[in-house]
Amino acid sequence: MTLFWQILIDGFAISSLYALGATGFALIFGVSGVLNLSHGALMVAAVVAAWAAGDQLHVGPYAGAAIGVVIGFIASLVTYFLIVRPLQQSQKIREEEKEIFILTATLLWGIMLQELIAYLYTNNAKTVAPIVQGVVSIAGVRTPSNEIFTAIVCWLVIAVLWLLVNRTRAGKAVLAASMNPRGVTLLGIELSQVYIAVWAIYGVLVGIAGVLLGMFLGVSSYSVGPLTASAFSIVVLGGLGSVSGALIAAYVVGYLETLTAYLISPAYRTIPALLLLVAVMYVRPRGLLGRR
Amino acid sequence: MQSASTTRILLIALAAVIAVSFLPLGVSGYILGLLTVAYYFGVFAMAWDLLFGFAGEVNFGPTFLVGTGAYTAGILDNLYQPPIWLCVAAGALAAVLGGVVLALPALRVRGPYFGLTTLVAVLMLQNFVVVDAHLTGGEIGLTIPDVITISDAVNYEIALWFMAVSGAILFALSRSPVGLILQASGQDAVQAGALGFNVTKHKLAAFIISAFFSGLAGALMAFYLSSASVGTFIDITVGVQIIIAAVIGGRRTILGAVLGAVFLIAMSELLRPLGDLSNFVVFAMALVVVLLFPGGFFGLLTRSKESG
Amino acid sequence: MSKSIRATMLSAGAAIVALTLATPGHAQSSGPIKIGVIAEAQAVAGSSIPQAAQMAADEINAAGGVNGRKIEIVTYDDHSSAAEAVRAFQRAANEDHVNAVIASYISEVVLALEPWTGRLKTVMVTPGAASDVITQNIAKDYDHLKYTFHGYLTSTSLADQVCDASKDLLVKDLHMKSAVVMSEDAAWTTPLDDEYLKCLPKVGLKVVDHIRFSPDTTDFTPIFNKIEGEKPDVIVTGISHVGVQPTVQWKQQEVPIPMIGISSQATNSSFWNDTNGATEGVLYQAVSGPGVAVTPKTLPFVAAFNKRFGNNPSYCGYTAYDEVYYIADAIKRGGTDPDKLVDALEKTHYVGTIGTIEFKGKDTPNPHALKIGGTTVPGLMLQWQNGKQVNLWPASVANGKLKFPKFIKVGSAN
Amino acid sequence: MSMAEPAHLEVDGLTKRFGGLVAVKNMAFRVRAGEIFGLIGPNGSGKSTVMKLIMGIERPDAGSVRINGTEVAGWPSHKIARLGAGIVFQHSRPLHRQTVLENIKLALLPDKLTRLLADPQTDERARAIAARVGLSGVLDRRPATLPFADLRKIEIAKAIARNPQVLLIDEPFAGLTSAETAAFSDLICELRDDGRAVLLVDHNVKSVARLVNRVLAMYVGERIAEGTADEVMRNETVRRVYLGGNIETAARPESSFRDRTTPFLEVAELSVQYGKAQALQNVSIHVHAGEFVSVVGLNGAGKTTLFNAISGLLPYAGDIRREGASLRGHTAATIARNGVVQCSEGRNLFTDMTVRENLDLGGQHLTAAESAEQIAWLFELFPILRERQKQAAGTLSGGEQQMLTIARALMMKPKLLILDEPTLGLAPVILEQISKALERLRQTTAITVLLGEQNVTFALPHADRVYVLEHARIVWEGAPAAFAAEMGTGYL
Repeated sequence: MTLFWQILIDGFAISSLYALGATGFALIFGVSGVLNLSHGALMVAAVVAAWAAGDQLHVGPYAGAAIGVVIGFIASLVTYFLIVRPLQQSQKIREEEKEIFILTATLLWGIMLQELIAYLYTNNAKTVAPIVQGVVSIAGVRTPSNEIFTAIVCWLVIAVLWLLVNRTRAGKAVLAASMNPRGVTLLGIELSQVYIAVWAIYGVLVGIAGVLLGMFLGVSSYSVGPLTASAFSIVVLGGLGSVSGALIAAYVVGYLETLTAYLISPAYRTIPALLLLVAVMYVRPRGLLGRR
Repeated sequence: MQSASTTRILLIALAAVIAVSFLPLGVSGYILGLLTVAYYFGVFAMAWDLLFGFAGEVNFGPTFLVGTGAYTAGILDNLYQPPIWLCVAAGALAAVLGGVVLALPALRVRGPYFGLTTLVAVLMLQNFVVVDAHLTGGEIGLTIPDVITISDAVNYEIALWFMAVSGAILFALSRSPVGLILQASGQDAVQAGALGFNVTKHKLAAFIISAFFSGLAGALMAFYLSSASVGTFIDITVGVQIIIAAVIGGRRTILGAVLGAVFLIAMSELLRPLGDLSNFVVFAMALVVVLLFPGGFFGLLTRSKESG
Repeated sequence: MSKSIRATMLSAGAAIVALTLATPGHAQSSGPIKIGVIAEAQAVAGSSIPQAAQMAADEINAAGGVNGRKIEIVTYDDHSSAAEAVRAFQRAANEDHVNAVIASYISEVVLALEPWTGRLKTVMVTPGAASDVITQNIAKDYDHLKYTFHGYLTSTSLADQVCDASKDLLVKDLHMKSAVVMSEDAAWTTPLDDEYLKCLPKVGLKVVDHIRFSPDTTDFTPIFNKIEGEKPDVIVTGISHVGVQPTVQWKQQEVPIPMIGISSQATNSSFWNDTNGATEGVLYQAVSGPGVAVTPKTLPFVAAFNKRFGNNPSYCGYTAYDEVYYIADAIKRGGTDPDKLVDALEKTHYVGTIGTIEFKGKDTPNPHALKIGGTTVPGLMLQWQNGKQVNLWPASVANGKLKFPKFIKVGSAN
Repeated sequence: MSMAEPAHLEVDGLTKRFGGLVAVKNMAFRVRAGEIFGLIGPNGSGKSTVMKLIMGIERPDAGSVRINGTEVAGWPSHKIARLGAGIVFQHSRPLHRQTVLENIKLALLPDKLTRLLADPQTDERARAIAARVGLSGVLDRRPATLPFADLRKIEIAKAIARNPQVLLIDEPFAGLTSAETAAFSDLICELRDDGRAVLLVDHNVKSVARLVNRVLAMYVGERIAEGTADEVMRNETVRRVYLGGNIETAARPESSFRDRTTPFLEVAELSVQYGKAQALQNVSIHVHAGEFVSVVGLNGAGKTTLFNAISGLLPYAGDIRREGASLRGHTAATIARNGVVQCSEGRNLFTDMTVRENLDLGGQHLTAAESAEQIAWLFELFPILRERQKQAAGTLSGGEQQMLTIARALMMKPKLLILDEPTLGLAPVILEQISKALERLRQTTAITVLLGEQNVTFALPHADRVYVLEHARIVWEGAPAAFAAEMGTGYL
């Protein structure tokens, strides 16, 4: 019985984290049609920044976390202005080839960041000083408070994002752009500004997700690839461009992994999720809630 | 005139190959070692270019094919020590099977979705290698008892001529009728079908050919290094290097891929003084090429001919 | 098109020429003695190796060098990849003509290099790899592999030391009865775990479970929960590639069971910051430690290293430092001819920072492995206590008392 | 049917559904050897779908397609092609890196993996085909360097390379000059004279009248008439679909508008290129403040291009002035914000949002109060939208979606409202409603409207002035009343 609660609780925490990470990824794809393969690198950058702030500037956990988020934010905008936008506006590249170019370029960019991080701070795993310490007992399961904190923050952020998108004019514009960019332009809204806004939001999400991950599990520069892949697969599983789909998929994957880790072996943790992904892509290529 | 220029290019390439085949006389063993690796990378990249540049399939998992070849050969040698050529053949064969497996989704799902399936394929292989450490040597690597030879010169010549032959075959193929049909299918499958071409058949063939050369090269390289590791054959970073080599060399040119590969290896060597930063700089350079010269080296050199 | 192609080939040629220029000239026997150092500089354990080696070289050169010849350290980064290590080794042997190589703390890498030592007739000493297979191979094919020396403890010896320490610290003093073995899945832990399973029961710790996890595990919650379910008195670890994450999560979940054993990353002084102090209370084996005078040379070395690089050396730092010294010593006695050098190294009797270095003979099951225990390499058991690495065992060189963070319930089983 | 002389192409009961909508319903016709058959219908009538179904690019839901008596319905297209069917796509995508000759050779290659060297005849045959379609001069050029007409010729050459018995041609003359059109027609006739069965698909009878033996007219998936060109042109239903019945107009004389010297909108010598295709050529129109101007033209004539140019959505040569000030350099969004608002052909609704949300987005730049007031007024204009407020735009019927599009545009309080094909694919009943709404708009407000239509019934009644756009040029300008008399027949 405790095992059941064990799985339920751990699964929830990790899934929430996945959800937050994937939401941003889904958002920029939905709105600007970009699959950002430097996703994982941006998250790791945020973690390492938060860690370094604590380790070297000796700031408190709160300041550390804040710095991590800021770095995530900056990194995201740099990615957009340095990599994505030039390619989108390039005259030299044929339209039908831009997708592959953006994929390749962001992939490259991600690896550059990975190398840089490894160079500056070695590729040993880094963990961010947790904001909340200690453990509490839920249904007889000794649970780190940090785990609960992680889940709560994830959901707060997702909720705020939801409100932002559904309850504000600017947010509505973003949502509209994801459904029909041309329509947005015809209503006198500058798409370019919408894109910048989205990448800014994405940066904050990545920053927060990264810092939480750093507090919860910790990451190393090796995590860059796996983090991108997991976000990518969750988003595809949920349906490219569908944020709600991504949320659901995040929990499917999160629990699948936790179940595997507990019931079979931690070594096989990621495999069932990958198999599921492949299966879904055969049966229903547009994902669980895919629009396109 | 097409065929004329094809043979011409092949002749020039052949001349270049013969020229560099004399390097062992003047160049140190270490440089030869570097070039040996560069040549195998060249084959990986050429095989990738056949898939992407011609069949139009965005394959993020070149290392899935390469790794399958390398590890199959390596494990086989580790377990039973059969003759090396047998291990290599087995590697190539396994890669071909891998190619077919990879092709199945490609014929169903498109664009980023297929890109992801290939990515997943790599992760699966990586998982397998790490999890079955007793068989594969885990995440650090598999030690292969036998080597083809320890002579740098011989290894170099093997790699060089293997690359030359594969290159010639792939290049000729890309310029052959089949290559044309592949390009047509990659560019507009509907139209190709309406012209009476069985797109599925041709794409499958492209996957098999690409896989064959990737696997063969992977197996040979594994025996050259007498070790196989995730970090050398499977890791996504390696896959990216292969793609970069092909892209900066010039997509749809096959031979450009070799230039790209040599460039990458040469750079990381010339930048050795930078220490750990060298990789970073190399990737930065590649990024600049991607951003500013989408045509790649080959594209730059043949710009005059390519007005479209 | 042809013109452009020719240009293409030219540029390719240019790259190759550039390469050729990039290679240094040959080293003459009268020139400096060259020692290659192959390690991953981006890893905590690895980064100490070139640093310590350079220190030793500088000291020797300051003291007039070896037979008047200076020692030159040539470093290569292998990013802990077997293939890159092989490339580096080839460069060292064929290109830079080094006289000996100090290579890697990762068994798989060393195992990949081992055949090359024979092929290229170049002496290699490893400062940190542990797998017994390295030396077992030498026994199998001495004539080819005799150029390999194991400058660090074998996994088996490591396990034995952990068992002995556990006996004194946990069984005698705390009456612990049961243990769970938790190791990363890697070449070096295979013999380690085998030995754990043998020696732990002997010292009175019943092994209730044996867990091997993949080195790229990130979430250890399930593992710790499983272990806790089995209610052992102690977790006996074998971790090197991982370190930060299991330690941090152990603390975060307040797993009430102490950890003892091999935790290579814990030997490094930066581990406290890397884990934000989560390592408090972790017990780890090491060949030496800060403030522990294993030999008269230990403390001065640590002090000098700290002064020069701003942190304490990792376990590989000590061994690499010693290795440069006894390689130099062997060259002094046997010259630089590979085979003579091997003979000289086999006769090594050198008091270093981790103890007295002597290699087991060619007729033992582990030729060229370090002799351990007693007068040779005693080995230590240290514990992280509020930011400091405190030595608890053996009592002769102990400089602190065992104490656990409060979430640890000693003897939670009974 | 007589075994003596079988039809090359026989289509029976052919039906295709896309989700709910029936794109092709129970279509049946025969095309015999040495015959040119015209399949015409306005956009969205399903004619292109029929072609795809024949070629196996889409799978039919029901019905049969026989080529020389062989049932091919549901076959993959490469098999159908090899059986003797060829298609000329409207949009050509040649291989960019290959020469014209190679592009033609491609079509001559066997579907074999074993064939690594093209056999020598291929070259001669390719050259022969090139000569026939008139590409001999440019064999070694790359497609990107060729004029649009030559690109079309490459497509034809590829299609006939396999010597198909049945040849399908989609919009043969789209984007061609009249000279090129003539040359192209001759080529098609030759192909017919070889004894092939040729199927031409186009918007209207006129463009293919000279060539076809028989014509079948489609409207929203169904056959509405079949016969000779004249018969079809005389057919009542066809006339209603294209021209509508007799129209009463309510034009105001141009002199009645105050801004005669500098009209509100002035388009001068506007030209637009799509790659090689000339989409607009020296088009000049003007619209006075408060005026209602209709631009009548078939699909592909260039209406949408004209409007997108005005909205700043694509690059153009020439000048577009609003109240005398050039709009060049303004972003599309700015132009829209400043009151030149377009209801585009595709509608561009936010389908997953509710009707209300769509309207609110239109009112982005208004204060809450203004927008509420505006919405109230719009619900007056389109009562149905009030009922549908909470419904997702995507779930509305075509007509309702069109109304929403217009309403959303009106939320921006436009000075000039551009309506592009509001009637596209709508049932006559709906047209009535929209038509009435426009009428009220015209009477109750001082709004200026620029309407683009192929459906004359809808375009004329409200118009003060009418332009006719044909093959990228303005060919007629005048009062709506004069239209039927001067342009009517030619327009069919």
